[in-house]
Formats: sequence, structure tokens, C-alpha cells
Amino acid sequence: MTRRVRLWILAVGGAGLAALLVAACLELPGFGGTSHPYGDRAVRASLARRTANTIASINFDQRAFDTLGEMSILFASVLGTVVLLRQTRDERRAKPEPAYVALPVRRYALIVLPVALLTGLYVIAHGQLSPGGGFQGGVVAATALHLLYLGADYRALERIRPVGLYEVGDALAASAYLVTGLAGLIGGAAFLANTLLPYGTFNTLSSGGTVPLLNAAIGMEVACAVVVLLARFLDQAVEIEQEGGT
Amino acid sequence: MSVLPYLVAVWIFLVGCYGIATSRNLIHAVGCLAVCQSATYVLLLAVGYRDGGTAPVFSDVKPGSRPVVDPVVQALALTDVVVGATVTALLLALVMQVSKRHGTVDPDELSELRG
Amino acid sequence: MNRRAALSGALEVLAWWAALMALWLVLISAPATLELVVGAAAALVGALAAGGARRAVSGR
Amino acid sequence: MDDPLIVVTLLLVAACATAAVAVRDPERQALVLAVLGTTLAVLFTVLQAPDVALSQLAVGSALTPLLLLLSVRKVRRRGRKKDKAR
Amino acid sequence: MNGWTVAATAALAGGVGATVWGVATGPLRRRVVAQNLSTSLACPSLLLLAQGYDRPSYVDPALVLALLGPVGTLVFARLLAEDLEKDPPKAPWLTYAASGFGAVVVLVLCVVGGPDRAMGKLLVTGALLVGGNLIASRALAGGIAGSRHG
Repeated sequence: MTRRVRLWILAVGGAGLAALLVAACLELPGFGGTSHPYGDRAVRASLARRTANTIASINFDQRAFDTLGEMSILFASVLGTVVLLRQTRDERRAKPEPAYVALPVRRYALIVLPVALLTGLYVIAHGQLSPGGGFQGGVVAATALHLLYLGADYRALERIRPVGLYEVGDALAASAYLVTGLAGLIGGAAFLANTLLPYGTFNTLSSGGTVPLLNAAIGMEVACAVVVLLARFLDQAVEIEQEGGT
Repeated sequence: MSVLPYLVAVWIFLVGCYGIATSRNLIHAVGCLAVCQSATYVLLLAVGYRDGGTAPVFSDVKPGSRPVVDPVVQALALTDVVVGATVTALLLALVMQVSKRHGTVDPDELSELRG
Repeated sequence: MNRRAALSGALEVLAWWAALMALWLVLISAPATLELVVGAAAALVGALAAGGARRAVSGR
Repeated sequence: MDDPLIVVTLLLVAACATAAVAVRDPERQALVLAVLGTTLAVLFTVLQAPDVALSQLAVGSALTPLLLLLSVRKVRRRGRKKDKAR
Repeated sequence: MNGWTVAATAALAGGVGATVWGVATGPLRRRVVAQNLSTSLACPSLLLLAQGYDRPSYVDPALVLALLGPVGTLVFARLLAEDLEKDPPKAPWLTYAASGFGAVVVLVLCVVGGPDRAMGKLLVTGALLVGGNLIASRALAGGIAGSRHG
């Protein structure tokens, strides 16, 4: 099974797949068409529950169970990464040396870190009003924390970021999402049903019933998950070395 | 040319598959997989587009005053972008393990190693 | 000595909190009471992170 | 399809995706993937999906490149040791 | 297709298109500068689109791009420091041109928008964009010395 034979099989298979896909594209309804049955119903349902951002209403209200699935995939992949990248017996942890970083770059990192953290929290908090939500805001907040590694060095980041706390935060947020769902069940309606809280006035922070709560839970979960993920990658790339000392 | 977005999505998908199949470095293959995933986002959002429509986010526009695009496909693409990133991280962790155990990340070299 | 250091640390966090609160007011569209409460909490988190970051970098 | 903006952004994304695959070195590919993330975010904004654009920006601009480069650094340091040992 | 979207199309086709070509070919130092430029050209385009589509809420993605774009370039400056040390990028005029373009776009939009709350967000985005762009190019040009463990 030489490389040349494999390339031939790839070429033939690829050409066949391309032909079928292009034929399918020609049958699709035209780009920019006006028939969007699900979209119109989703917008109507979101406005009925006074959630300004329809996409947040879909994610955390109409299809909250699907988002539960997405969150568990995210949790499982972070769990897998933590297990895979643990420090094995034949490895030792070397202390990271302080790196030279120019003063303006360091000052920029120290200034932008809180601004990015605040923007991340703003994106999470206004998830059900303006564009944004738990997923995006969580990643922005987590990336903000790692400005310390970019602006200074890994030792400074380790001093400010206790990984255990973020692992607990990750688990807590995931269970908060579940508890909010169970609360719907206990409240007499269905699991993750948005019938518990009043829908509030349109276009305000307290509108949309349980959407803001689920949004905040997902935001915290994604932020903690990304911090734990990057902590393991940074450990492997910067600190952990083979016994032979690479 | 109302079929261009679909053709671009198909092109990106095929280019990504070609990249994965002929890659000589597993980290490069994971990057090509990320390209394949972005093809699905382009297709999803192209399906949901409406001419002259705007985003169904009514924080700064009155509901019903302007035609809106389909929000359902946006909700699908949104969560998938973030989950795709963490799955990419899991794949990179696997590549690190392969590199640790077999000392190489070239898929051809890997297939010849036994045990 | 550490009382004065603690005082300057607290002053710095307060300064960061005020700056981040101003930024929050710029970001939001309408200053309702709930928005201000959430903004104050978020600004506090940001200010504590800023203080911690500066100490982590300087305390080599 | 009267909108040249959509055509320009689509071709930009297609070119950037092709470049991301054509570049074989992982470090240089991380650079092209970062630019691909930015062009995708612009395409999503043109297709009226600001939420997805925000999500792609948050993930594609800093997180994915950092993950790719850290794994390249880990794999390359192991490789250097292997060459020395040989 | 009002004036704003035409300007955005031109900025995207000319500017971001050139950066895509720049990041895919050539020496490493030019690719890194091209990546930095792609952020500092895409953010004003997003702002122009926000104005062209008459949707003030589209400024949020532009704000996050102005915030995280330079952070991405810092990631490259930090982790490619060893390779960049050999021939550091020395094309400051390109970066200044891009920051100038960004500043001009933000000022024009502020003038058009009038002194309301949205102008504050525009000014914050502009400040973050220009500041981040200059600091990132400073970091690329040798601001972060490569060290094995750092």
C-alpha cells in the first residue's frame, strides 16, 4: 500500500465525492431565499418569552437540552485532555525561568487583562440582549487571564491562577446548569423548561426567565474549562520534561 | 450565481479532507480538520441567509420592522465553534501522547511501527 | 510596613474598580439599576484580577 | 447574489482555507489559521450572524493558535532530544 | 450597498486580501507582520459594516476583535520568539499605515454618529485597536526575547 496507490484512491474518491456534492448544491434552494419556517417560529417563540436575542433564546430556552449535550461534550473533552496530559512517573517538573519582556508589552498586558476580563463578563451578562452569550464570553474571559503568560512569564500566571479552583468551578458550573434544569422539573413543568421565573420587561437584563441563569452557568463553565485546558497544555510545553532532560 | 456559497463550502470541505489525507505531520492534520469544520459553518449560515435580512437580535432594532435571517442555524454554528476548539485541544493532546510514545508525528512513520 | 502596603494595594484595586465601572457604563446601552449592580460586581472581579496580576508580576 | 460584499468575503475565506491546507509547516499553518479565523468572522458578520462571528473571533484569534503552537513546541523539543540521542 | 459597505468591501478585498497572500507566502517575519495587519484591517471593516447595516449592536464583535487580535499576535511573538530572533521583522511603516487607517475610520464614524453612547464604545474600540496594533508590532520586532523555558 505505497503512498502512490493511496494518492490514486484519494483522487478517485475525492472526485466522486466532489461530483455528488456539486450535484447536491445545484438542487439546494437558492441562496438568500425567503422560506425559513423554523426561523420564523423561533423568532415568534423568543419574542413571546421576551428574550431580545433570539439565538440565546434558542440555545438556552427552546433547545436547552441540546445545549446540555454540547456542554457535556465540552466537559468530556476537557476531562480527556486532563487525563492525557498528566505528568507521568518518568517525567519531572522544571521551574519555568523568568522571560525577558519589553516594558511597553508588559504594561499593555497588565492594562488589557482586566479590560478583556470585563468585556468577557459583559458579553456573558448581555447574552440574551445583544450579540454574545455564555460560550463567547467564557472564552474571552479565559483568554484574558493568559495575557499574564504572554506579558510576563508562566511563573507569574501560575501565581494568580490556582488550577484546582478552576477545576472545581468547571464542575460547579456544569452542575448549576443541571440544577436549574431540575428546578424546572420540580416546579411542575418539564426539565429545563422556562416556566419558573417571570419573563420580565423586554430588552432588560432580567428578561427571558431562566435564560440569563443558564447563560451565566455556561459562561462560567466554558471559562473554567478553557483555563484548565490551557493550564495542562502550558504545563506540558513549558514545565514538564522527560527524565533525560530535553 | 445563487449557488456560490454552497460551492465555497464544498470546496473548503474537500480541501480540508485533501489536507488531512496527505499530511506528513499530525499537528498539520489537526489544523486541516479545523478547516473542514469551518466548511460546515459556512454551509449552515449560507442556508439560513435571507436577502436584505438582518440578525434576529432585537436589542437595537424593533422586532418585525426588518426581515430577519434564520436564527436556528446560527445557534447550531455558535455552540459548535467553541466545542470544536476543545475537541481540537483533545486531538492535540493525543498527538502529544503519540509523539511521546513513538517519538514521531509523521503518520507514515507511525504505521510502520509495531507494538 | 505591610499596613501601608495593604492600604496602597486596596487603593489600587479601588482605582481599577472605578476605571472598569466607567468602561462598563460605556459598554452598556441603558443604565438600569440591575445593569449597574452586575457592572459593579464585574468591575470588582476585574479590579481584583488587575491587582493580583500586578503583584504576581512584580513579586518575582 | 447581487451583493459583491458576500462574493468578496466568500472568495477571501476560500483562498485562506486553501492556504491553510497548502502550508505544510504547523507553525506557519497556525498563522494562516489565525487569519482564517478573522476572515471567517467577517464572513459571518456579512451573513448577518454577529453571535457566530463573536464566537469565531474569541476562539480563532488567540485560543487555537496558542494550543497549536504549544503542542508544536512540545513535539519539537521531544524531536530535538531524539535527534541528539541518535 | 450604501457607501459604508462599499468602503468595507474595498478594505476587505484590498487590505485583508493582501494580508492573506502575505501570511501564506514569504519569510516568517513577513507572515507574522501580515497576521498583525489582518487584525488591524478587519476591525475597521467590521465597524464600517456595523454602520452600513445600521446595526449598532454589531460593534461588539469589532470590540472583541480589537481586544483579542493583538493578543493573538502576542501569542505568535511569544512562541515564535526563537525563530524571529534570527531575522526580526522591520517594516514599521506598514503597521503605522494600518493603524492610521483604523484611526481614520473610527474618527469618521464618531463624527457621523454624533456624541451619544455608541461613540464611547467606538472610541474604546479605536484606542484598543491602535494601541494593541503598535504594541504587537513592538513585541514582534524583538520585544520578547526567546528563552527555552520562559
